[in-house]
Amino acid sequence: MRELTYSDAIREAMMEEMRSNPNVFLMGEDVGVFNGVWGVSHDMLAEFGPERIRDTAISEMNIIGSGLGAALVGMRPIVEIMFGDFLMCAGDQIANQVAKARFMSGGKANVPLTIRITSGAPGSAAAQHSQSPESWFMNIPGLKIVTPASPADAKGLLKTALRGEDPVLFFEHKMLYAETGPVPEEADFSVPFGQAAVVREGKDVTLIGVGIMVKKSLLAAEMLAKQGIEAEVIDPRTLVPLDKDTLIKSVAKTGRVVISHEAHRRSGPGAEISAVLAEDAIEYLDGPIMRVGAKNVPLPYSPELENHVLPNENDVYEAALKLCGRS
Amino acid sequence: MRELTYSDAIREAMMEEMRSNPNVFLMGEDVGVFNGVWGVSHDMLAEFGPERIRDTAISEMNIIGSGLGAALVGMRPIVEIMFGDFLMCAGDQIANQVAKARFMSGGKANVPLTIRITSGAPGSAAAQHSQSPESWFMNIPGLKIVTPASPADAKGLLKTALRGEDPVLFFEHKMLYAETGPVPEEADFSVPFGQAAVVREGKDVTLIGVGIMVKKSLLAAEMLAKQGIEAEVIDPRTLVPLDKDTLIKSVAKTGRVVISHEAHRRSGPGAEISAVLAEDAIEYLDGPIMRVGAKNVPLPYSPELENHVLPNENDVYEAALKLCGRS
Amino acid sequence: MQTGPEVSKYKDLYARDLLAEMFRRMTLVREFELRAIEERRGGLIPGFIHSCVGQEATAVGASLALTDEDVITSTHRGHGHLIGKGGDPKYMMAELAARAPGYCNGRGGSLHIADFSLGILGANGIVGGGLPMATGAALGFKMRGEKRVALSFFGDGATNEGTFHEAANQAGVWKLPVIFFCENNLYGEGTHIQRCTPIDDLAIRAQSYGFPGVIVDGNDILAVYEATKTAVERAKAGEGPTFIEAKTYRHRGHYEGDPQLYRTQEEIQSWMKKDPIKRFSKALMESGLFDDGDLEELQGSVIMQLNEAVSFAEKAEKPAVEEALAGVYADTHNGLVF
Amino acid sequence: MQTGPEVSKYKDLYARDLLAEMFRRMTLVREFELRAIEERRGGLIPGFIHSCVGQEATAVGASLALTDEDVITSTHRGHGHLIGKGGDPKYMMAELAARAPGYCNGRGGSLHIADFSLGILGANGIVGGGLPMATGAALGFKMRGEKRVALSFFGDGATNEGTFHEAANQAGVWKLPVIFFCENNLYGEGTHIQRCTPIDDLAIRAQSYGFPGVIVDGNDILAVYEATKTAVERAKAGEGPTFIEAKTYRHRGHYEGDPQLYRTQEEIQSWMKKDPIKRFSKALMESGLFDDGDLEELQGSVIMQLNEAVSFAEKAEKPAVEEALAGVYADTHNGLVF
Ligand SMILES: Cc1ncc(C[n+]2csc(CCOP(=O)(O)OP(=O)(O)O)c2C)c(N)n1
Ligand SMILES: Cc1ncc(C[n+]2csc(CCOP(=O)(O)OP(=O)(O)O)c2C)c(N)n1
Ligand SMILES: [Mg+2]
Ligand SMILES: [Mg+2]
Repeated sequence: MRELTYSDAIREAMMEEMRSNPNVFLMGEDVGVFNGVWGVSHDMLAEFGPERIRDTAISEMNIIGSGLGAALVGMRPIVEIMFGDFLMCAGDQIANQVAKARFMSGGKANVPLTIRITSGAPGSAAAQHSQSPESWFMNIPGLKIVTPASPADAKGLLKTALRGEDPVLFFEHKMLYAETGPVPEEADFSVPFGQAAVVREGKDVTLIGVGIMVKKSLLAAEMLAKQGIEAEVIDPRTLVPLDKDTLIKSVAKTGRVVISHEAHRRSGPGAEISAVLAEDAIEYLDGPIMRVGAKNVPLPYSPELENHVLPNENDVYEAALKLCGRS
Repeated sequence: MRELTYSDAIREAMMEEMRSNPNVFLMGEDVGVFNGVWGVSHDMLAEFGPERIRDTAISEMNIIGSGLGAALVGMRPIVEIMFGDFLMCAGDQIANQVAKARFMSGGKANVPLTIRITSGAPGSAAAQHSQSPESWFMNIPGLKIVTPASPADAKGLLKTALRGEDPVLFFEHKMLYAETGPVPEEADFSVPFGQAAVVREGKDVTLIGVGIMVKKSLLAAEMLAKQGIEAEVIDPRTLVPLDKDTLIKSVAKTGRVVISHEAHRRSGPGAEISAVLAEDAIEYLDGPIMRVGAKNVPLPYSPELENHVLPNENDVYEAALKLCGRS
Repeated sequence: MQTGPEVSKYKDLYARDLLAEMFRRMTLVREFELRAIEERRGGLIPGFIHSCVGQEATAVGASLALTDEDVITSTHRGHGHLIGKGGDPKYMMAELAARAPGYCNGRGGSLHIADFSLGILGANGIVGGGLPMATGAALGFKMRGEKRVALSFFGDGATNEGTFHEAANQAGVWKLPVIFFCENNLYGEGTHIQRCTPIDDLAIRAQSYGFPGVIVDGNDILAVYEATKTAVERAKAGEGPTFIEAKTYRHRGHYEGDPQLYRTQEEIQSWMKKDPIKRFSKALMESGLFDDGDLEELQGSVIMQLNEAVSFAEKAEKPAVEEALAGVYADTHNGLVF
Repeated sequence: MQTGPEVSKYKDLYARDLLAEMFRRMTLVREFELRAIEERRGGLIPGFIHSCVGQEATAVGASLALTDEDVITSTHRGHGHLIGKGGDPKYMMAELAARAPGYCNGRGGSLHIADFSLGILGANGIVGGGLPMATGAALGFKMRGEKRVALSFFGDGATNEGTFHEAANQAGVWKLPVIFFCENNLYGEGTHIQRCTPIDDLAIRAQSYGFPGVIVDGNDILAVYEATKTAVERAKAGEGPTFIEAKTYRHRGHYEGDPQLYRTQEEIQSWMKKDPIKRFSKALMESGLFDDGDLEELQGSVIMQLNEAVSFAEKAEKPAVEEALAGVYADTHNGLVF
């Protein structure tokens, strides 16, 4: 299969949908002339023109809110929030307008709005440009929350988002943009929401990773393998909807689980996943449900401090080792 | 001991601090002439005048952000967000400015800012006036999050907030305002952060309630008592900091736990509490960690639908009964 | 401040039907509010009511200048806008009564009524919340080359929200077919405009966004209608947004039950004298186009319509409890999102 | 557009020391930026740099019009503001190098430098994020009856954020001693002001908030200084805020590494000719108050200071890893908040 970067996989999904549906368009800060600050939408302006690749003012509330308005009259907007850290600049539009429009109207509002958001620490970008906001809106019913971890999933999940009728928060990890991987070429390729991927099979411990921590969980699994521990690595892919069954099935098999994400530990996505397992899978567990995440400290600028605060494969490895009674 | 309403207990804490410290002041939408939409600040304008009881424009970002600015130059502002639902109108100011000011400045910024927020469903107020946003900012390091459940705690915790040097999100449940209870009269009465209250002792099951669910957990405990089940009811009182020890100690004794809050179940405060217990107390557990919360649906207007979505004492009772193998 | 045409010009300028419809809708709004308040006291309606009594000319005048293809976003004080835009009092009353056939199946209530088939994108519980939505709808129309406009209603208080600023700016840049219609009723809840806004005329705010701001007498339905018509034409000609500030007043409290400590009886009384419906009926009669009997007949038809609306609401079924979970998503992925 | 006084008037209007300090600080800002960029390439500095090369006159001119008691809020492009307000390049460089003695102990970096002892409430990574903060500081001063002002720096792009609108409105209502200082450098990242703002002069936005808006040539340090002085006096006299729009330009990319696809070399070159430092030195020499040698000496002292700053940063210790957890709260309740 041909290989694409995560970034180009996202771009390809957008371009395909824009080619096939005139109502799809992209709007955000510097997505056009600047090619997007992360380069994801490079040269899309040349193909689609400024009507469909819209550079906006620096006005996050209006970006999100007018995405909603356009969706309500039949468009299918993709809007970009340059850094996930700025998501709360538009917090109310997301929580009170976008998420609730359908329900409040008695199910009549259609909200095919995809909000693309970068997340994660790109290195020494400090506290306001490094956050992983995946869980900030998980308490708000009405949104779907997607965290692709590979180029194929990035494309496939984005296709599902763009073809659906509900608002989606689509989190792209900055440090995954340059990762390459095979991406199916079929025009109808998509990845459904609510289906976790078992990215490595194992029987001794389940490593559930969110976003970039899938990659790090795989690294941890290799390290564990050297210790004779077979880790199963699972990527939920979508946090809402959450594929509980796949998670529970794995835990039922291994009896041990380490959940990891780059978001802060407290009330990160892992809190919900852990709570789901503690509710529905506790009988299978041979030990505590371990969470690995950034320490509960704003992201520091200093590389050393930042490294100390961010979670990595070692943290997953050690948590798993401990769970398996080996540390 | 004299009795006060929850509302008047909050008012008394504000008035005492304003009398003793000229830098304390109150600012928000309609807190003055209107007496506060919930009446909490009634007649405070008469005593303190419009300089210290400040009616603002309808501008939540500026309310929070200028609270921060005033705090940075030595004031001790109390700012009010009329409905917790509007919190995300100022989301970025809370998450990126208020919470991080101290850390980003190398620990130098002092942020004695108390943000008073109403929470909860007052009945048929629908999806944008009924939410319980306690967990929305739990993932953001730098904030303290307080959920008083009784008049005494409302006063005592607010005093701690107003005398501290850190930003506090202080959640007042609308349906508790009229509740009365004994409140100590001593001027120096306060309730420390990070100390859960065991509001009822029991040995069979632990009911952890947040905010108004403390009251409902107590009702559930009475119902359980009739079935011969002795429930211990615990109020964490502050979600950040969280008094893990008291929670774990109780669970170690009872082996069973039901966590409840009015916030939606998914990623509500209970997710974090459950995850903490699943990490640190799983060995004591004789069954799943149960969560009771609002269903994952925006709050409906219809009283019948709303009742169906909101959690109540029966939900707690039934979860506990099930845990105890009695249903 | 723009005012409407002289009475004597009515004949030449307007079709009699249009004038009748203006009167009928304003009366329908007024009577709807009064009836809803009554039914709330009687227990039929469980939630808050923010009535727009006194502001009928803005709601109806602006809405009647739109076509069915145009859309509006509304506010917490939205009943007038909805009726103005053609909303059916029957489904509105049923919604207020939290019944299944209500506009939102009882899920939304007064603050969230929407009817996409009529171009009503929704009332809103968030002050200033609907402004970006209107801008976005206008963007959609413009991109598809449709000759449609979006009109956003909001209050004086809402002009201090950041959403107003961001929406107006972007609309100005893209010359979107959107009308920012501000009902300046002097108060945001209990706060007089002079205590929260440092200028006398909100219309000057339009200068910041490169489009015209006009001031109209909001109790003069023809002035409102004319100003909105002009704005609609401008928008449809691709010339971009217009800000309309309509000066008006709400006769009743911010919500029912408001003790109104923040204003005097004199002030209220002085505005009661400028009642937009009384004023319009007087003018209609002076024009010779309508007599007492004509107006009474229209009024009577309104009352009948409301009687029917109330009895429809009373008889309507309550939503089934299992339905509470429906309608959050189009696609629940086999229930996994709950 | 306001410009500074004629060269011939320098003698009468300004103390020589002040003029020298203006030149020295502008040069310090310029050289700081160039040196930081070099040290970033060399690996000493790990994070982003948004340089303000070309905008020295706004940063220094505005800051020198303030006293030590006054405060500023700054932006992502903040080095000039910080140096203007008296920030020490040593601790700034150490912060950029992520070292323990840096202004924020290496926790904040370029985007978050603050020094409360100098009235620097902080750079900011959020566009428009510091505006409400400045309004709040000014509120504190006013409530305590202190004769101090808060000045908020922000860019043209930031004027489209809701925070700008909300802060300006409330400051106007309360007549707060705050100065809204907009550095209009024509671009917000890659977006030219004409593509995101539908007006030519941002200063007219002040009309929406009931206070004056003035336009100054932002490459003319005396014009900037004068306009700010006037605003400070107004503020301290209790007359409320002023909006100052200073028209200027950044010579380099939005951040280091920006390919600048959005503008032409011609445009850049035309602005290079208006370099605020060259312009000021020419004027200083023409005034007869300074000669080549004087300016070279000042320049030399700046280079020395920066050499020291860099070697200070190089030698400074890195923050201890355990410290990462410190400084989040004043009171950690025995570590329970972590
Ligand atoms: C974001 C937000 N802040 C505050 C409120 C509470 N609130 C509801 S209506 C209102 C006053 C609005 O004033 P205005 O915009 O003038 O409209 P009016 O009520 O006069 O029609 C306020 C403050 C809200 N609903 N949403
Ligand atoms: C809320 C927010 N949105 C977007 C950004 C990304 N961003 C950083 S600087 C910038 C441009 C700011 O333009 P302007 O205010 O004119 O300042 P300048 O860079 O020209 O000094 C943008 C969009 C941000 N940091 N914060
Ligand atoms: Mg009003
Ligand atoms: Mg700029």
